[in-house]
Amino acid sequence: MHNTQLVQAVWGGVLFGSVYGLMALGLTLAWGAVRLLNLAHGAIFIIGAYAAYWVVSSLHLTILVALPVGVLTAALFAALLHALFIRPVIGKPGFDNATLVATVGLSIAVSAAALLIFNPEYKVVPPVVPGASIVAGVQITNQGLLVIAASLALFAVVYLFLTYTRQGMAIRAVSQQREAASLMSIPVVRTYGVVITISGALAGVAGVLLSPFFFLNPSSGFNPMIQALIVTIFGGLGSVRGALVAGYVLGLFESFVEVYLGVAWALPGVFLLIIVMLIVRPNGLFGVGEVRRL
Amino acid sequence: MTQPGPAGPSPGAVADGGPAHQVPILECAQVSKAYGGLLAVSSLSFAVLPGEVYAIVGPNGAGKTSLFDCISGVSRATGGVIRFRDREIQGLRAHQICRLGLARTFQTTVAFDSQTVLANVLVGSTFGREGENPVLSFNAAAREAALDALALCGLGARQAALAGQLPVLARKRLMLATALATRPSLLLLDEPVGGLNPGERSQMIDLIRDIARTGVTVLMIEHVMKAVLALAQRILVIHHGQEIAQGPPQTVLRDPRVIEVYLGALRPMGPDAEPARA
Amino acid sequence: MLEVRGLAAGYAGSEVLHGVDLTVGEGEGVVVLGPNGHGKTTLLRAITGLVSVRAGQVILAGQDITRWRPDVIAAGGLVHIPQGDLLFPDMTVRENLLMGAYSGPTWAERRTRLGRVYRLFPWLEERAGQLARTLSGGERRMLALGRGLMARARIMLIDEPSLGLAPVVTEQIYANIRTIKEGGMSLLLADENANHVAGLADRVYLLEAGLLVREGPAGELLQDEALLESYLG
Amino acid sequence: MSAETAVTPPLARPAPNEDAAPWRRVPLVTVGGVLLLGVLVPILLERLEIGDYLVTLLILFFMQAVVAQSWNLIMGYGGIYSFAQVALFAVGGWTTGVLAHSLGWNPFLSVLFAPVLATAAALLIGLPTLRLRGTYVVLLTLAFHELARVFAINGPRFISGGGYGLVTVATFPLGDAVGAQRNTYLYYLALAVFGLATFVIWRVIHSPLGAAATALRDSETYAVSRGVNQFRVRLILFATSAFFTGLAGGYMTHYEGGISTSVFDLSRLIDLLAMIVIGGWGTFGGPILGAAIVIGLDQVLVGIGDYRALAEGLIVAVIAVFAPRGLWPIIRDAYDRYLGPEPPREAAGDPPAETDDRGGPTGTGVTEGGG
Repeated sequence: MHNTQLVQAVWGGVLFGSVYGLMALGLTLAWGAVRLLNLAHGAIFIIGAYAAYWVVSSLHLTILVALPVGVLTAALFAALLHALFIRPVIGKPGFDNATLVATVGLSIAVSAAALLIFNPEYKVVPPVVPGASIVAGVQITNQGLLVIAASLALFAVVYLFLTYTRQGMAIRAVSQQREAASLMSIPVVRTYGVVITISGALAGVAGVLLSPFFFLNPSSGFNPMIQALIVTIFGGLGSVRGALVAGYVLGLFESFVEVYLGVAWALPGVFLLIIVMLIVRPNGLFGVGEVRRL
Repeated sequence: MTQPGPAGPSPGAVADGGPAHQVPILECAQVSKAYGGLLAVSSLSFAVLPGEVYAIVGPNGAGKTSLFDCISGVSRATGGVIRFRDREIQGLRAHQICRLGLARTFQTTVAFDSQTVLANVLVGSTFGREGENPVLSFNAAAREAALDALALCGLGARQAALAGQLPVLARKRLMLATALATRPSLLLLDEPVGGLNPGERSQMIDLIRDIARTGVTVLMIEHVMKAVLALAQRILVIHHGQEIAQGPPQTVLRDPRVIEVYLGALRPMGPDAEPARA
Repeated sequence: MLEVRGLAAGYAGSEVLHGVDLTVGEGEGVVVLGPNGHGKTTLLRAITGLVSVRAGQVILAGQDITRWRPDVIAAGGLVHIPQGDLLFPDMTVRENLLMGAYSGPTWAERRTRLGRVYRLFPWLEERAGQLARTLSGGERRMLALGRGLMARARIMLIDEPSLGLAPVVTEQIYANIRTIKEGGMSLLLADENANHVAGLADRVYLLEAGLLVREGPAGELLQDEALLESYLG
Repeated sequence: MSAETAVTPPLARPAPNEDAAPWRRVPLVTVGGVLLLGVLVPILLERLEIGDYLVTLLILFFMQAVVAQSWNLIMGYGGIYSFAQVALFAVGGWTTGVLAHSLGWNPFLSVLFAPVLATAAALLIGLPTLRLRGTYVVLLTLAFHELARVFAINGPRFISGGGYGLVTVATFPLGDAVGAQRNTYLYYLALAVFGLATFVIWRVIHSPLGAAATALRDSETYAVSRGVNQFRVRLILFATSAFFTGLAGGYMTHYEGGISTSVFDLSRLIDLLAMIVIGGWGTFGGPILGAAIVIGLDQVLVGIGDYRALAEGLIVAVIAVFAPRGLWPIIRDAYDRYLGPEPPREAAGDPPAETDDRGGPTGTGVTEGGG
């Protein structure tokens, strides 16, 4: 019955692909629009997850309420991050340096805070859609289906938003020529805030939807951060389409390696794939250079 | 092709319009450069003779800087052959080309902003020459070359200033000094008088003339005709990456195609700014 | 329409403008002439808030906009076409134009404004889907002008429209600027090149080393050859 | 036969301005004084009853300062955003741990292999990453950190020691010295490592290699056009930094009698980053000063337990944004203004002014593309 393996590999690949895509979307948006390498993206991910967990476990409300709360909390934190640590250095020469180091510092502070508030044990965030079904011997969870749907939907929403709406075009304008954008009466600083808040909300969605798959603990933001970074760069820095495709390429690759070669080879496999990719196409799939526009 | 004679200050070549038999120091044959479909440089061919000042003229966006990027190795030509002192260089990396004796300046004035003027020039004199580059100490030859370059560019007294805080003209001189510190035999100047006012412009023209007098061959990009006429023995006019005319300035500026495309309403041979017509 | 009093401005460490007074009347065409590097661009960028103003005042239609942010000034009707166009390279011609009409009320009527700009620059409509970075020098300048016209402008500042263009193309650009002026738009032009502004300028200022040294009606100043020769080098 | 266009200007050659030069002669008195102080400290501290505690603190300071200086060398001076420093420290630690523990080598011999293998690992990571722009180096080095951590936890038994690292590694055999006496010997060993590292890093920063690395940081395209071989310079810098990081890792393994997989925790990364950022990014004295402050802070904050990481994370974030030059430049400028012996200008620590903000973190400075 080798096709069970095949179905498992494909299902795993599509699921992983959506998971990685969902995590990378916020990071890609932040990098593409405002050239912010947000290493606190993983921290915002767990903020969303912990907020949802807190609503479910302390307020005893359903996950359907916890999801929006989680997303809003994450978005709020991102807005705060913008106001306190990004705004003062916009347009300054040391922007890259300061934001990189500041986001690393904040991600540590967040995981330390989580440790203090929620203690180190693993927490369980209930899935939004429980239950699963067996197809050709492979367990297809409903939450998995939701994640795939959510990932595709959010990619579409973000893509359409950037391409057709007034605010979306303004974000692209700011990312390409900051000074000219302000001459077009586009409030540059507020646009930075909008982008970073949206990217925070996306991290929050990923946090709440994906936590049922991973156990939630104060440092469980680190791995998604690495995977989001890999997908973002693999897809071409700042290219929304690139992140979507790269997510599925990496997801399928990892899933097939896991099914056919064994779990231990998953991470080294991905690592080698990145090295090969970076040498062959240093600007990523869709990247046209370090400065990839959306 | 024998190795050309010493490209030292051979009096003959500089004076007249470049004798025919002279072996060129730089030769470009059908050089092209495309950026994703947009052909910035389309099969340009020209040659620069040792010791002369050769200018490439054309409006912005005509592909001049792309040509310089290909010659200096900053980016790779998508077609054609570039020979420097009888050796093909279009495949080499920028640092290799510099060490062969070809140094360039940039259109946007750039410097190692966090370092002093002396440190800036020392980078050129230490790493810009062929041969083993020292790792742990600055050898005497490197120090002397740096100080000579500073003296020639009039920066001898400002060694301790931070490059990032220099005014525009001084930064342009510094960029020139770091190039000279590599003791080049061919110097590529990308709009040396761009962004300068008339006073500063004539200072820069005199400086370039002094440099050419030391025997260094100069290949210059410029669209300020005043500087081109003052310095160049031969010019190449390009538009949209294509050659329109080539030769001594006097004949080229009378070429109808040049007038039609480039000079438009300006009287040929006229000074840069024409008195207003009614 | 626009009044500048005792404006001093510059970049970190070096002051470029040392007290400039200048006025642009309703529907008037004013040109600031001066050699390269003497502060023409700094003057325009100081007026639209891109460069910090050290001293002096900028008044737009009676309102003091000296300390306002560039985007607020732009929303107030002061449109600045910057030196070197500063287009959005990876956005299409149409998207660049739409960004010109970003501010609130104008966005609502963007389609009608787009139609007007297409009538003035017909080939812009043919290239609507093309990325700005693939345009030639002259085409970029026209797109920049078109983008400025999309906004509800009370006054337009244009920085060196002839910069880097082959003279043949420059003729077309100035012709377009003339039609804009004939539409009743007040204009403040910064230029190094005197011979194109004849039909445009009602008044001319001469700027040298950050100071306005001469001011007068265009006809009289532009004829004064010796004056031009000394300034434009 | 390269054409010898001797640039013989009619002008007189100006004398080099020592203050402006990247090379710097440190007066022997200062070096001698510092060394003497270092040697005397344990003897003085013995009299205090908390002396032994202070000596162990100093040993910790020496090792942390070595790693912080090494990381600052590539990130602050070279503009290479690598997050592999902790992993290289671990490679050093595990090398000597395995050699001493599994093969029974004498620690003094095995510790020498720690820097060698760490440098080899650095060259391995360096080959693919150093051709790439800043963002990719962050990714690849973070991935290497993760790979090393996973390997250390569930690698073969003699490496992972069942997932907790090597717990019973022989310490330095110092005859029968014990207690404070042994601590003093360990102190001198640590001082030697710290002294060697500091001296080499000072020499590198004030050498052509250092000038080339900073040139690449300020503007990669401009430096390459002046003959700087970007790959070679960055690889040597990366290897030098890894050498001393590995050496410190090796020393700590034998000092603590083992190395645990907790070395990979993020808190270690933030400690080091805090030292560089608080001390002074891209300056010589910054990481040393930063190491002293962070270790001092740790002792003071030990009371607040888990809040330490929280406090440190926030402090790093605040200083990175609001005081990017860190404390060292402030102290150095004050020192120059009032005491004056030290030359006024060191390679300025503040982040370079990027002429073109499109470049990656290392800032390419010059626009590519059509002219």
